[in-house]
Amino acid sequence: MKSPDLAVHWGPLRLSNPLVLSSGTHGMGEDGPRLFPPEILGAIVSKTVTVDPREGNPPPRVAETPCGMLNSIGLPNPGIDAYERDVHPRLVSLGVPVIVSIAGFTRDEYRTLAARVDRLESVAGIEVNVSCPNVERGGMVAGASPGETLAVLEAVTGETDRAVVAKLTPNVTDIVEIGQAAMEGGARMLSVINTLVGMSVDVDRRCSNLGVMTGGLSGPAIHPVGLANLWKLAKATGAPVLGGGGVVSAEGALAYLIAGASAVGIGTATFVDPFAPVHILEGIADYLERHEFASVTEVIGSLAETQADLSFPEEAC
Amino acid sequence: MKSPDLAVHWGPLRLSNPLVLSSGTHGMGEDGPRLFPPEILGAIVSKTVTVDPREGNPPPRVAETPCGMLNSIGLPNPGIDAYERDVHPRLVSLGVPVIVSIAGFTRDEYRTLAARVDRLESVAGIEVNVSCPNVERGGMVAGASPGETLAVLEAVTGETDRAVVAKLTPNVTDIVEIGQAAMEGGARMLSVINTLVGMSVDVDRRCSNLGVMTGGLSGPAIHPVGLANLWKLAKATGAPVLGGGGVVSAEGALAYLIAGASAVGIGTATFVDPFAPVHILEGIADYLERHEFASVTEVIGSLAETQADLSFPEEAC
Amino acid sequence: MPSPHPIPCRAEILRNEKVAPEVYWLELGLGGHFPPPYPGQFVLLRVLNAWEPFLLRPMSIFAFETSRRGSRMEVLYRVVGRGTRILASRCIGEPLDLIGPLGRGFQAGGGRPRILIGGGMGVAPLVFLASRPEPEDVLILGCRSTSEFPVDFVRERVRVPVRVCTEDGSCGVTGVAPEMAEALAAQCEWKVEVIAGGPPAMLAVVARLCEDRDVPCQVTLEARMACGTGSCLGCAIPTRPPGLYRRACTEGPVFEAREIRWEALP
Amino acid sequence: MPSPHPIPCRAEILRNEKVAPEVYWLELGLGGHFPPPYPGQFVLLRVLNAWEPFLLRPMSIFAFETSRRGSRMEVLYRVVGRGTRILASRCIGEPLDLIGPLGRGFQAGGGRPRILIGGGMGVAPLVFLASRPEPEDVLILGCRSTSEFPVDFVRERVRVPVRVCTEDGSCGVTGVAPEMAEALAAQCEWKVEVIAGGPPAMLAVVARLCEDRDVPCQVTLEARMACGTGSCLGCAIPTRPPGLYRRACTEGPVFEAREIRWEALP
Ligand SMILES: Cc1cc2nc3c(=O)[nH]c(=O)nc-3n(C[C@H](O)[C@H](O)[C@H](O)COP(=O)(O)OP(=O)(O)OC[C@H]3O[C@@H](n4cnc5c(N)ncnc54)[C@H](O)[C@@H]3O)c2cc1C
Ligand SMILES: Cc1cc2nc3c(=O)[nH]c(=O)nc-3n(C[C@H](O)[C@H](O)[C@H](O)COP(=O)(O)OP(=O)(O)OC[C@H]3O[C@@H](n4cnc5c(N)ncnc54)[C@H](O)[C@@H]3O)c2cc1C
Ligand SMILES: Cc1cc2nc3c(=O)[nH]c(=O)nc-3n(C[C@H](O)[C@H](O)[C@H](O)COP(=O)(O)O)c2cc1C
Ligand SMILES: Cc1cc2nc3c(=O)[nH]c(=O)nc-3n(C[C@H](O)[C@H](O)[C@H](O)COP(=O)(O)O)c2cc1C
Ligand code: FES
Ligand code: FES
Repeated sequence: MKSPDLAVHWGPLRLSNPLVLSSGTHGMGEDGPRLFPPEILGAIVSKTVTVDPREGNPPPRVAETPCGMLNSIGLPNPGIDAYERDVHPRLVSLGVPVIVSIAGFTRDEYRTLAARVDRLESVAGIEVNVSCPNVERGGMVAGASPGETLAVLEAVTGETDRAVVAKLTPNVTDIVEIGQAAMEGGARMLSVINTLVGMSVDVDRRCSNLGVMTGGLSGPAIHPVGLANLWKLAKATGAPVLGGGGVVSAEGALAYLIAGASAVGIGTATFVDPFAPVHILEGIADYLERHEFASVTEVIGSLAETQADLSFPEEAC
Repeated sequence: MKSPDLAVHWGPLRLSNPLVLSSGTHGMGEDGPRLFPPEILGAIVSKTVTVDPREGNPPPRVAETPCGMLNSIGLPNPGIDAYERDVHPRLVSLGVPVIVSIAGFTRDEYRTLAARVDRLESVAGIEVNVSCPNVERGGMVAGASPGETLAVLEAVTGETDRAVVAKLTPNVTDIVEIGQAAMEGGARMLSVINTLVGMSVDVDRRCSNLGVMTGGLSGPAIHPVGLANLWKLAKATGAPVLGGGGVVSAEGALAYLIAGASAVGIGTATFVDPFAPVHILEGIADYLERHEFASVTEVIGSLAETQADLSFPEEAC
Repeated sequence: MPSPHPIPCRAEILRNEKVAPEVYWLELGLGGHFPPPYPGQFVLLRVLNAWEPFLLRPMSIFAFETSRRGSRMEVLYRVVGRGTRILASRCIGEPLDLIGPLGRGFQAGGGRPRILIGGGMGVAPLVFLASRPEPEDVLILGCRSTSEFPVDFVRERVRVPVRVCTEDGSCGVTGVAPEMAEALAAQCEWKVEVIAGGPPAMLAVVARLCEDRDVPCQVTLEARMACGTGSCLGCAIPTRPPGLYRRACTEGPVFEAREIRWEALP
Repeated sequence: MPSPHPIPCRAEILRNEKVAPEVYWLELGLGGHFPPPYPGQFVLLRVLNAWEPFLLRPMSIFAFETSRRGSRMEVLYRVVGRGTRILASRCIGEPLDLIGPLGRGFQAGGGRPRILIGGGMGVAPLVFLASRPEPEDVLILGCRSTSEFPVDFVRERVRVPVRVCTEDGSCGVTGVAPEMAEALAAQCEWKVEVIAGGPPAMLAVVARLCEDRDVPCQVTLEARMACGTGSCLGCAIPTRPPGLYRRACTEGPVFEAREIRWEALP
């Protein structure tokens, strides 16, 4: 039997397989994903880059939680100049499509970043991290408001014809509304989920376990939340959506694909199981063979929907 | 040494200790919390009751997730008439303060329920479950909108002078805004968090692991999310807030108290460790002795705040 | 027959032995305080002493014995997923937390001869029932193949006559349990009671046969469970009239077959 | 000295022995492919083969040996929380997953006599360093009390002269390690190099002493870690100039003392 075809289309991008290494989970390219062959990935998203260099938050920056972790890294990055000079070439040398993640504190910064990344070579796409506070609007995270999300995406897509992804935050009342605004603003693809806001307390010292008060929750604990967001978003918008959050196994990745994801993001898993991407890809191929699918695309969106849905909302029970 | 004083005030309520058994996690009182002495609790919140009887969602109604579970119970309950006749007396007989949880599909239903519960004897308070879809407003969950939350709380507090708690959903962009609306609407106390919306997929059968598509996530996985919500809400509103979500240990309960909770909710933990309430109360007493606190109230809100907070939002890193 | 009050309990693994390719025989030492269960009751097992896997696994009581040195309980389980795979890896001497005895077991009958029908692992609670047999009990044991199910192991554990049928003919009659039950019941002109455990599809057939002949039939059903004690309302079994659910862990797992809405089972 | 490329590896527990009230000596069999580490490097250990506890725990390499039958690694650890408590409960023969060797170890010095200063568990990487001693190395071992730390056990493991000081006088000189180091260095007119591991407060004092005398000083620092491989940017160590952070897992855990902003350490 022919081994199954793992290639997928995520919007205009063609990836050799659906596994995308998420932003912020593989350093700045200096060390890269060191423990597995990066060329097995479908794509890699750079650490989010800002206009100016940033040093990030005071330590501790990570804390363990049940089946997950909190981070308060604070977006350290060398800024777009050094990204262009040092980081991008290293990422490109890994031999997989590179998606550049950008974040601005004003619409203008997003514009600048888009224009700068547009000039780079070997850019498969631009991921817009909308979980950045807009300093002009009282520090509200852009991705928390449909209006601001629209404006940020318009700012970015006004400067580039490259494929633009909007990476959404799950810390919102209605992710569909935000996703629709991003598509209206010119995004070609969506990506869910960024981390959930969380907190951890050292009860003996009566202080946060992070150097700041709150952080972003990732890892298996959030898999059900990421999956629900992906499913709602893909279903309601029809947009090509990358689904991720808490993927640590082939089953976890397949759940996103079955629920409608065009591609699957993986991040935190690689911290605790550096070979996770290898195992996940092998597991997906196995699954396809076992279920006699010729291609992973046959699985995408294959979820059976019960008609009994939403007789009552999830959170009220 | 005198053993530490565990009594707390949660708004107008005086509880013998801060541990409150959450709504929906101890049946309808028929079997009650069967495996531990219920009288050790600070209070018990009834399963949410609606005007009419409800049978709930089709099975399966529960699914396991990493360090947690999803439920799609669907609010089965015998309706307010049978609650008054059968359930309430059984709950009262447990010998702890009973808070009655109510949910309506219209403002009028909330009004009806408030009036009915107001007439009951031995009611320590009324918890308003705002995670109920308002059928008059396109099925949006009341607790997702500050305006509707205000209206629902006004409807309830217009009918009763009893202490009213608003139990908030975490599936919102800004829980502070909702909490403030609830307090404006006449709530005397707040409670966080209800479950997070989540989903789980059976990859072999390509269907939801629940009888409906999505469910509510609870258990240790959500502890960091509940804690962040509690801390923000207590700090910003100054209201007496019960904190819960994912408490399985004394440390988990103490984290909520330290972060500012007046009382602590516990639910899912009792499914997997029926003696959890006993162990948690013992652990809190131990902690107070070890740290030489005479009373649990000294711990409430004792969290050290870093000035470095929010140099960058949690979810962007 | 009021159910005994369940307790949480730390057991010790005395045996955890493979008796068929994916089937294990677990024996637990329980100390002296475990309330003696009734046949048809079950326990919730924490497969690992940790928060992961999070939920406890329901397992029927396969055997139970009290002696001066405390009680011993047996469970027969099939490895079907993550939890049971972990359980199969646990070693003798290790502690294992459980809650039990849970649920409402088999109800005493009307004195008619009883046909116990077990399909695959569904036979587990019937083996416990058959350890306290009534005079005319017969156990029908159906499974796909002896290569998948420890037929001889189970047969040797019961003190009632056992009739075996397998789908592939590897043991006993070639066929399925309901057919065999039908033939047997017909011999007694259906003056029998039926008690059945197994896959829902098999139980539905048995239930239908019995309802048609107005024969009393008890079935033991499975459902996804969180608490096992009636608290979460998670283990809903669709019962008649439509729209009504009962809890497998509290009103069940043994139900009158005619109460079940078979078409609404997941 | 380029660091060897780290690998994930399934080790076998060969020994997990209590050597002081809360201190354990772990020995791991690694097979033949584990890259030989440098002193000062560390490994990440998965204390349980599960997703809970979620993160791996960083531990210095205490000893390492390669033979025809594969390599053996030792770790000396103190039980301080959940992860180390679970680790202490693991049994001989069980598998243990790890990643390593990680980080940048101690750097070769300028040929001056070396004073190695270990405060409590911070001595672990120095013991590995002292297993490949240079001629004039001296190890100062400071701890609160012999009742809290396995002084004799450690002393017997190294091949360099060891000076012990304890705060309660239960062994060696009564006092703290930096004082002892100061006296020793003064004897050599500070023509020494210093290499120190231990609590940050102790290291800050040592760093200060060395900076004042312009003595080269390497310190090994701890930080909360997620990935250990430079990927998460979680293990930030505040370095000079202010505002700059470096990664303990990649640029460290060994740093030049004068690079550290001691006041900004958590
Ligand atoms: C009252 C009762 C008694 C039972 N007695 C026995 C017994 O004696 N021997 C035995 O081998 N099994 C018994 N089961 C089934 C057993 O509980 C499940 O096989 C087990 O929980 C699966 O756990 P897992 O983690 O290995 O599988 P999972 O990975 O959770 O799931 C694997 C498969 O098992 C099924 N499953 C999971 N949980 C349940 C559940 N609670 N009930 C039914 N099916 C489930 C799912 O449909 C899924 O396809 C009983 C179930 C109930 C409710
Ligand atoms: C490079 C490096 C080398 C280390 N070498 C050793 C060693 O050889 N022997 C040894 O006993 N310990 C060593 N540690 C510390 C060890 O990693 C922690 O003690 C361990 O991770 C605690 O895990 P826990 O789950 O038991 O504690 P937790 O419950 O996670 O925390 C308990 C306490 O331990 C501290 N702690 C937790 N994680 C870390 C960490 N990553 N670094 C520092 N402190 C932490 C916390 O401040 C907390 O107060 C080293 C740490 C690093 C970074
Ligand atoms: C340490 C860490 C740093 C992260 N940094 C970024 C970042 O710079 N930009 C971004 O868009 N997402 C960032 N994320 C979010 C991840 O890309 C991913 O969306 C999230 O962690 C959920 O997926 P996971 O559970 O597979 O990690 C970061 C996550 C972690 C854990
Ligand atoms: C099975 C189940 C049923 C629940 N039913 C209700 C309910 O009827 N009303 C309500 O307000 N919350 C309900 N909840 C939410 C809990 O009260 C609690 O807010 C939530 O589970 C988080 O806390 P925990 O992690 O301690 O369980 C339910 C939760 C579970 C797990
Ligand atoms: S399993 Fe919770 S009510 Fe039955
Ligand atoms: S621990 Fe992840 S970068 Fe150092």
